[in-house]
Amino acid sequence: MSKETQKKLINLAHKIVNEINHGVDPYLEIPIRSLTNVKWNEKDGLLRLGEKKSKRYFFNVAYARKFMQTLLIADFCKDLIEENIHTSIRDMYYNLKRTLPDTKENTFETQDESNPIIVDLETNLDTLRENLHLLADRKGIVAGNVKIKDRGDLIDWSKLGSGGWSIPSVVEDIKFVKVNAKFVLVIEKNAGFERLHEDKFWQKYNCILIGTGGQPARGTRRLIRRLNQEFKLPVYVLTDNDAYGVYIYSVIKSGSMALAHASEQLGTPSAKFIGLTPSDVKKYGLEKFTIKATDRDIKRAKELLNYPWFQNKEWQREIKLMIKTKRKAEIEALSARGLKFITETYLPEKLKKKEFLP
Amino acid sequence: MSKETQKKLINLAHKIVNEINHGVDPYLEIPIRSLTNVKWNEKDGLLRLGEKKSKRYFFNVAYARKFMQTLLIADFCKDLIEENIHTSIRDMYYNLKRTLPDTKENTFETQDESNPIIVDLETNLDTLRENLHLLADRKGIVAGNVKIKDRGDLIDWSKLGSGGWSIPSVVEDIKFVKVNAKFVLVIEKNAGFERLHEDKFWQKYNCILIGTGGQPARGTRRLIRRLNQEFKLPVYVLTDNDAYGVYIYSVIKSGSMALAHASEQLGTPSAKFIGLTPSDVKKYGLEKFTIKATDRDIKRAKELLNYPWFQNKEWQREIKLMIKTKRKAEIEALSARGLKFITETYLPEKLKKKEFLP
Amino acid sequence: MVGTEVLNMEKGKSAEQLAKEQREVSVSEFFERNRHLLGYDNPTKALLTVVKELVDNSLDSAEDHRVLPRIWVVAKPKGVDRFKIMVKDNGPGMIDKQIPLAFGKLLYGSRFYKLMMTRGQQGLGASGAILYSQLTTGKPTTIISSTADGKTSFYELMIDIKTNKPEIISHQVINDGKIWHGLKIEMEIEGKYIRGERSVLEYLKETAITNPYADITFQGPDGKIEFKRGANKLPKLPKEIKPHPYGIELGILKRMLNITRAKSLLSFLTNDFSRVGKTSAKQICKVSGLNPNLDPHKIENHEAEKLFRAMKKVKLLRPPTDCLSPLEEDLLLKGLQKEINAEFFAAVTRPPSVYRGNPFQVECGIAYGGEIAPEGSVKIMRFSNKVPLLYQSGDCAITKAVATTDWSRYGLKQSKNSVPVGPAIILVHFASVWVPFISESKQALAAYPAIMKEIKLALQELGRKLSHYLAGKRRREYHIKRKKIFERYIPVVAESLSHMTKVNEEKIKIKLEKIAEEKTGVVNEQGDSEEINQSSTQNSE
Amino acid sequence: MVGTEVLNMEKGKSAEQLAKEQREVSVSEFFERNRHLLGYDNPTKALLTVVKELVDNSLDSAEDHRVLPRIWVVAKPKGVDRFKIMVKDNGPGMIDKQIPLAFGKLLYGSRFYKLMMTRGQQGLGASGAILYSQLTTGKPTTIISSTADGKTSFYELMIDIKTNKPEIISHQVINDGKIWHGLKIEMEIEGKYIRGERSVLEYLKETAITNPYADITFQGPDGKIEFKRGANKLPKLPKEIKPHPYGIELGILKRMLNITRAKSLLSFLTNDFSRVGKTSAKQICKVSGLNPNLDPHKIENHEAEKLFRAMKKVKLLRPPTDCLSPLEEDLLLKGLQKEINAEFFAAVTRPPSVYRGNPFQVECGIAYGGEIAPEGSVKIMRFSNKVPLLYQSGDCAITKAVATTDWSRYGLKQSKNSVPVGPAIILVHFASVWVPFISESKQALAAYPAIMKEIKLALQELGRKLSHYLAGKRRREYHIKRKKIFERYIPVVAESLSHMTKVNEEKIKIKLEKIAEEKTGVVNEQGDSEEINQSSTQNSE
Repeated sequence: MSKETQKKLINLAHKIVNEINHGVDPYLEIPIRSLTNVKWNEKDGLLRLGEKKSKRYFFNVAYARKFMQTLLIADFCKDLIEENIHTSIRDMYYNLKRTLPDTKENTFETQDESNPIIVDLETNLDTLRENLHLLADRKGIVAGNVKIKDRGDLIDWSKLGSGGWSIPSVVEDIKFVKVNAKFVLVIEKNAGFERLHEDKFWQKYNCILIGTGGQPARGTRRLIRRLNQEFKLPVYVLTDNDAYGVYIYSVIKSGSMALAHASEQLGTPSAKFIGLTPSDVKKYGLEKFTIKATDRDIKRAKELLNYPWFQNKEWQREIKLMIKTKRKAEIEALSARGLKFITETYLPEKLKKKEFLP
Repeated sequence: MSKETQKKLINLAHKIVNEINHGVDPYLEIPIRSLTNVKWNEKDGLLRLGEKKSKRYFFNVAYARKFMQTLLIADFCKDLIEENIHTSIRDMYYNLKRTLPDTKENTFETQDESNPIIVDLETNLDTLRENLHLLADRKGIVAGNVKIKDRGDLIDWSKLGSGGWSIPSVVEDIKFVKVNAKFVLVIEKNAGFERLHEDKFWQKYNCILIGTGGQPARGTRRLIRRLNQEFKLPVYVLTDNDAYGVYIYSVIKSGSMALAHASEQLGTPSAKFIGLTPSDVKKYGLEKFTIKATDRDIKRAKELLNYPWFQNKEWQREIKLMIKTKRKAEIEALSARGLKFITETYLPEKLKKKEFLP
Repeated sequence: MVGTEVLNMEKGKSAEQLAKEQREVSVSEFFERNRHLLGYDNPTKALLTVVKELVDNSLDSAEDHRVLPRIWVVAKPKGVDRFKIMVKDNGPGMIDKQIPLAFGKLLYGSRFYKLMMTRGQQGLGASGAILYSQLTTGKPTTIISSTADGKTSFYELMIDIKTNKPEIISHQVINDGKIWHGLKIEMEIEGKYIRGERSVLEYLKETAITNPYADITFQGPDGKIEFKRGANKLPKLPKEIKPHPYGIELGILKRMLNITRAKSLLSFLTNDFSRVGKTSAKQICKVSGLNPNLDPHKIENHEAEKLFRAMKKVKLLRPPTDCLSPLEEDLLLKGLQKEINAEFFAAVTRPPSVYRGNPFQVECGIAYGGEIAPEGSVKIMRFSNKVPLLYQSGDCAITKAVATTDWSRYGLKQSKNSVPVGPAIILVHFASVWVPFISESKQALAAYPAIMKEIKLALQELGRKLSHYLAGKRRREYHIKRKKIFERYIPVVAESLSHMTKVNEEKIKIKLEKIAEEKTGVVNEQGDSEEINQSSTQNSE
Repeated sequence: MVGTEVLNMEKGKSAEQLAKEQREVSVSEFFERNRHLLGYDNPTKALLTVVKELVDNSLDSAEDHRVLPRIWVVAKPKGVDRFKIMVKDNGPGMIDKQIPLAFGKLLYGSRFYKLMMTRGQQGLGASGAILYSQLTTGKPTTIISSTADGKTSFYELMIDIKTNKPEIISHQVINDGKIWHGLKIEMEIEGKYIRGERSVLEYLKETAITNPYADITFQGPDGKIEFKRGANKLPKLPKEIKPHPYGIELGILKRMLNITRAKSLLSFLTNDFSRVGKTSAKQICKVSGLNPNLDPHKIENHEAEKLFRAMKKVKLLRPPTDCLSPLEEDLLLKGLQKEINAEFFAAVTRPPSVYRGNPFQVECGIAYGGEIAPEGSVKIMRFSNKVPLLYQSGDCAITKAVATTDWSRYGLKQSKNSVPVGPAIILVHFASVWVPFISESKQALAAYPAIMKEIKLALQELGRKLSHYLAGKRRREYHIKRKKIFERYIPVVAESLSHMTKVNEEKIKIKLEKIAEEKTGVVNEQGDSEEINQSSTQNSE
C-alpha cells in the first residue's frame, strides 16, 4: 500500500512540473469535504465522499499558501515511505516548520494548518494517512480470547492480567492467530472497560472487550472493522446516554464527515447499539441519576435526528425522547442499581433478548 | 491491606456510636490538606502531611452534610471490601446518590462532592483508596524487557508488538518474574511513547518505557515507584519544556499536595529529569519551534521556583530561563532536527553524559 | 485696521447701521424663545411641568399660611394633545391688585431675594406656565381667589410678551359674602398625558410622600385618585436669614455695600450678615486694614477686595439653620408608610450642614420588602425642598451617592458603583436655601463634595438600620434552617453507623435527635471556624 | 376653605403680608444667580466662555462688515485663578453712544428678532461676560472702539444689577485722528487655564478650521500661537427672512396679529411671512373661513386659532434659504487642510432643508490618516453656525448621527451604535437661523428626526468619499502584496517539486517566476471563488 502511495506522490509532482513547463497555472484537485459532497451510501451503510472536487491554483492568493504546504507535506511523506519510518502528525509539523527567507512568515504557523493539508493529500491521492506513514494518537485498549502476531511477537489478549493490550495507531500489519470469541463489545469509557475486565466479562461471555476512551482513534476503529469483516463478529457498542455517545456509535458504524474518504477502512455498518438508551433510563428507574442536558447536547441530538442511518423508528423514538426529557445519563448510572448490575443483569439481559438498536 | 482498612472503618463507626451514646457531639478528625499542613520531608524527598487536624462535628451546620457523606462512603467501602469487588469512584457516586426524604436534597449532588470525601476518609484512616477498593482512571502504557505475573497470567512486556501493556489502576498485586532492564524512561506523551517504541528504543538501550499520557494516574505512579524501589532502577522523566511538564516530573518525584498522604506509595524521590529543558532549546537551536508561554504558564513556573526540591542551582537556572524567555517547547519540537533525532542523538547523548536535572 | 482685509465695503454694514438695529429684549421674549429652560421641552414634559409649578406654589402658600394643605388637581383632555389644567388650594389666597403682577409678569415673586427654604424661588413658576399656555393655545388663564374677606376676585390674564407686563383680559370682584381663602388657577395647554415614570401621577405620589400633611385629589384621564393626608402636623416654618460672609461673592458684596442702610462699615457687617457680631466685625476690619467707621457707600474697589478677603479669613460660626424646614424622621416615615406597602421602613434626618456658606440638610428614608418588586435596581426617589425630581437621575448627586455607598454591607446586592438591587425604595431629601441644580430644568443636584459627604453619611445610617432589620430576620430564619438540616441527616447517619456496628439503628437515631434538640436551643456560631481551609484542597486522580 | 385645617393662624402670613413681599426681579439679577445658564459654571469653563463669547462677537461683526476677520486674543494670568482677558478685532467698531447699552445691559442686541444665521443671538454674550467679570472681581470692563471716523471711544463699564442698566465708570472720546475701525474689550475674571479637550486652545483651533478666512493670534500662558488665514474669501452674507407659516406657534401668531402694520388680513399674510403670495394668502383665508379684509388687530381668539390651523394646512414653498451662510465644501476643505496634518480630506455640503419651518443646512468634513492617532475613537468636531461645541458631546444629535451611521461599510472599524475607531477626524457643521440646543449652555443639538436625517445623509456621502479613497489605497496595496506572496512561495514549491521529480530546481523556479509575472500584471479576482467551503471541513484523528 505504501509503495503505491509513494508512486502516486511522485506522479502528482510530475503532473505539476508538466503544467509549469507549459506556462500553465498549476493546480491540485481536492475532493470537497463539506456537507454538499458527503453522502451516505445506503447500500454499504457508509458515509462516502461524492464526486465534487475543487481546483486549487497556485496563482490564486487564497490558495497559494495551501498549495505550497501541500507540496511540502507530499515531499516529506515520500521520504518517510522511502526510509520506512512512521511519525506523528505533530512531529511532522515541527519537522516541516521553518521561516520563509526575508519574512516573518513560517511554512506552517500552527498544527491547525498542517492537519487539514494531510486530509487534502489523502483524498487527492485516494489513500490513507497510514499509507503516508503518518500516525494519529493512540488510546484504545483491548482484552479477550484472541491471539495475534505483531512485529514478530505473539500476543495473547486473554493473558494480560488486570491490564490490557494498548491498541497502536496502525493495526494493518497485525496477524490474527486465533480468534475464539463470539462478538465484540465496544465501551466508550476506560473505567467501564476496567469494570467489565475485572469481572472477566469477556471470559464469561466469550467476547472481545474494546475500550475506546471517548471518540475512538483511527487504529481502534480499524481494529473493530477488521474483527467484524474478517471474522464476521457482531459488534455491540455501549456508550453514555447522550448525544455524544450516540455520535461515537454513529462514527464507529457509518464513519465521519471529516474522514468520509476513509469510511471503507474505518466503518463497521453492521455494528449495533447496546445502550444506554433513553428508554433504559425509564426501564431501570434511573431518572434520578440523570443529568440535565446542555443546549449543545440538545442541538447535537437534533442534528442526529437527521442522519440518514437513524431514519428508523427505533432511533427516532430514542433521540426524540432524549430531546424531550432534556436529560442524559452516564454508563455509571447503572451502578445505582448495584455495582455488578451492569455485568450480571444489564448486559446479559440485552444480549439474551437481542435488545439492540440498529 | 484491605482487611486492615476494613477494621479501621468499623472502629471509626464504633468510636462515633460511642460518642453519641454519651450524648456528645460526634466528630471526625481529618488531617488538614492545605499548604499550611503539607511539608516536604527533606530526608526522604517526599511531600508529607503534617500533624494538623481539624475536627468535623456533626452538629455544626458547616460540616453536618460532609459528616453524613463520610459515613455513607465508609459504609459503602466496608461492603466493597467484604465482597471483594472494586469500583470506580464514579460508580460509587451513582451508587450512593439518593434523595433525602421530604426534600429536594440529594446525598450527593455531583461527583465533585464525593471525590474529596474519599480523600478525607483515606487520610482519616491512614490508608489508600486502593485499599478501600476504589479505582481511579487508568491511562498509562508500558513496554520493555520485563516479565510479570498478574491475576495468574504471565505477561511479557517485550512481546507486545506495536502495542503495549495498558497499566491498570491497581498494580499492587503484580509480581515481577524477570526484570532485565537498566533504567526506566517515563514519557509524558503517548505519541512520544509510540515513536520510541517503534524505534525499539527500549531494546537498544535495555530499558522500560512508560507513557503516562499527561499527568500520570495513581497506578502508573505506583508502578514507577515499585520498579525503582524493588529493582533499584534509575528513573528518567522526559516531558515537554513547560511548567506543566516540570510539574508532572515534580509529582512523579515528590508527590502532590492533594495526595500528600499517599506520597510514600506513589513518589519516586530519586527520579531524574532528562528533558526537555529550556537550555536544550538553546543548545539544539530549537528557538523557532517554541510556543509563547501563557500567563498561566508563567504563574505556574513562578510557583515551581519556590518548591523546596527545586532549591538547587540547576533547576533555579532552568525555571528562571523559562520565565525570562516566556517560551515553551514540546518534545516533538526535536523533530525539527530530524525525525530520529530524539532516539539517535538526543536521548543517547543525555544518557551517556549523564545530563540530568536533579 | 488692516485696509487690505476689507472686501466689498459697499455691501458691509457700517457701525451706524448696526447700532440702529440694536434693541432691548424683554425677559418674556427670552423665555418664550427658550422655553425648554423652564421645562417646556415637549408636550409630555410640559404637562408635568405645569402641574408641578402650580402644585408647588399651592403647597408653598399653604405652608406660609400655616394651614394643612388641601389641593385639587384636574387634568382634562381637550382634543388631540390639548389639556385643561386646574389647580385649587386652601392657601391664604392673593389680594386682588396683586394678582396681575404675580401671574402676568415673569421674574416677579417674593422669594427670589430670600435666604429661606421654599419650593419655588425665582418667580418663574406660575407665570412661566401661563406663558406656555398662551404660546401653545393663545388662550388666557383664569385665576380665582379670595382672602377670606367676603369677596372673590376673578381674572382672565395673559402676558404682554414685548413688555413683560400683565395683560388683563377681564377682571371682576364679586362681593359674594363667602368667607374662604385660597386660589384656583385654570389654563389650557398643549400637552401629552403618560403613565409610569416621570408622569403627573408619579409626581403627585412622590409629593404625597414628602408632604404627608397635605391632602391631594387628582382628577385625571384615568379617573379620580386621592392621596389622603397621613399626618396632622406641619414642618416648622423656615425663617429668612441674612447672607453668611463665607457664602457671598465679591460682586454681591460690592452691591450690598452700595445699597446698605448702614452708615458705617461696622454696622454694615453686623446688620447685613448672619453670624457677624461686634467682635467678629472688628476683627474683619482689622484684618482688612479698613477703618470700621468708613461709610460703606464710599468704599473703593480695591478696599472692597480687601474686605472680601478678610471676611473669608476670620473665623465665624456656621450660618443659622432655622431657615431650613426638614420633614424630620417622624413625618418622613408617615409619608412612606401611607403611600408604600412594604415590610420595613426607616428614616434618617442629618443635622444641618453648610456648603459655600449655604446651610443645607439631608434626610433619607427606605421602604423594604412587601409589595416592592424584588427584581431590578432599587428605586430612588429624589427630592429637593420637598419637590420630587423626576428627570436627569443619572447626573444627580443623590443617585451618585446611592451608587457609591457600599450597600452589600447592609444586605442589598450591588455591583461596584451601581445602584443596588433588591426590593427597596430609597428616598433622599435635600433641603437648602439655595439648591445647587446642575441646570435650570432643576432636576439634578450638583455633586459638591460637602453635599456628597452628607448624603452618604445619611445613607450609611439608613443602611445600618436596614442591616439591623435584615440581620434579625436572617437570624430567625437561620435557627429554623439549622434544626432542619440536622433532622434531615440523622436517619442517614444512623443507618450507616448501625450497618457498620450492628448497633440498633433506632437507638442511635433517638440519641442523635436528643443531641440535636440540645444543640439547636441556642445558636452555636463559634463552631463554624473549627475546620480550616477544607474547601481549598484539590483532588487529583 | 376648610377651617379645621388652619393651624397657628397667628404665625401664618396673611395674603396682605405676602403681597408686600412681592417684587420684580431684574434679568441681570436672575442671571447673576443663575450664571451657569450662561456657561459660567466653574472657573475653567468660565475662562473658555468669556473668550468664546468675545471672539464669536468679533467674527460676527467682521463678517457683517465684509472684512476678512483679524482677531487678537490675550489671556494673561493675574495671580491665583485670575486672568486678564483681551480681545481685539478689525470689525466695524461701535458708535460711541451705543457702547454702554450694547455691553452694559443684558438681553440687548441686534440679532434676537432676526431670522438669519449668526453666531450670537440673544444679546447675552459680551454683557454676560461683563456680568461674570464684575461678580468675581468687582472690576469694570474697558472697551475701546473706533468706526474709522478719526475718533476713539474709551469706556469703563459695569452693569447695574438691580436695574439691568449700564453703569458708566469712565468715558472719554479722543479726537486722535487715527483712522481705524474695530473694537477692543478688556476685563479681569476668575478663571482657570487648562490644556487639551475643552480648552481655549482647542476652541480657537476648531474656530480656525470653520473660519479659515480669519486670522487669529492667541497670546496665552504658553506663549504666542498663530492661526493663519487659509482663504481670502468670506462665505456669502446671510439675509434676514420673515417667519414661515409652518414654523410659528399660535401664541406668536397672535402677537404678530397684534403688532402688525398691515390693515387687512390679506396684506398681513403676504407682508409678514415668507413664501405667502396673494394666491396662498387667499387660500389660507378660505380654509380658515375668515374674511381677507378683516383688520388683523381685531381678530378674536377663536378666529386666530382657525387661521393658525389653516396656515399649517395650505401647501407652501419651503422657506428661502439665503438666510443661511454655509462654508461650502471649498472653504471647509481649506480649513481642515490648514489645521490638520492628514493624508486625505473630503467635505460635503448638503442642500438646505427645513425643520419646523426653520431652514437649516448641514455640512461635514473628514480628515484621515497622516498624523492623526490611529488608536481610539474618531474625533468628532461639532459646530453650530461656525461655532465649536465643546461640551455635552454624548447628548448631541451630531454625535448620535455619527454613532448610528454604519462606518464599517466605508472602511472604519465600529462596534454597533458607537463612534467609529480609526485615524480620522469627522467635522459636522449645523447652520440654521434657529439652532435647537438642548439647553442654554448651547453645547448640544436636539435630535429632531429631520435634523438627524440630514446629518446622516451628509455623513453617508462623506463615507462614500472616504470609502472610495480607501478602496483605491487597498487596491494598490493588494497588487503589491499579491506579487510578494507568489515570490515568497515559489522557492519552496520549486524545491519540493525538484526533490520529488529530480527536475532541475532552478529551471522550475524560473518558469514559475515567469508565470507569476504574467499573472500579477492584472488582478485576477474571479479565481477566489473556485474552491468551495474548504475551511469548514473538520479534522478528527
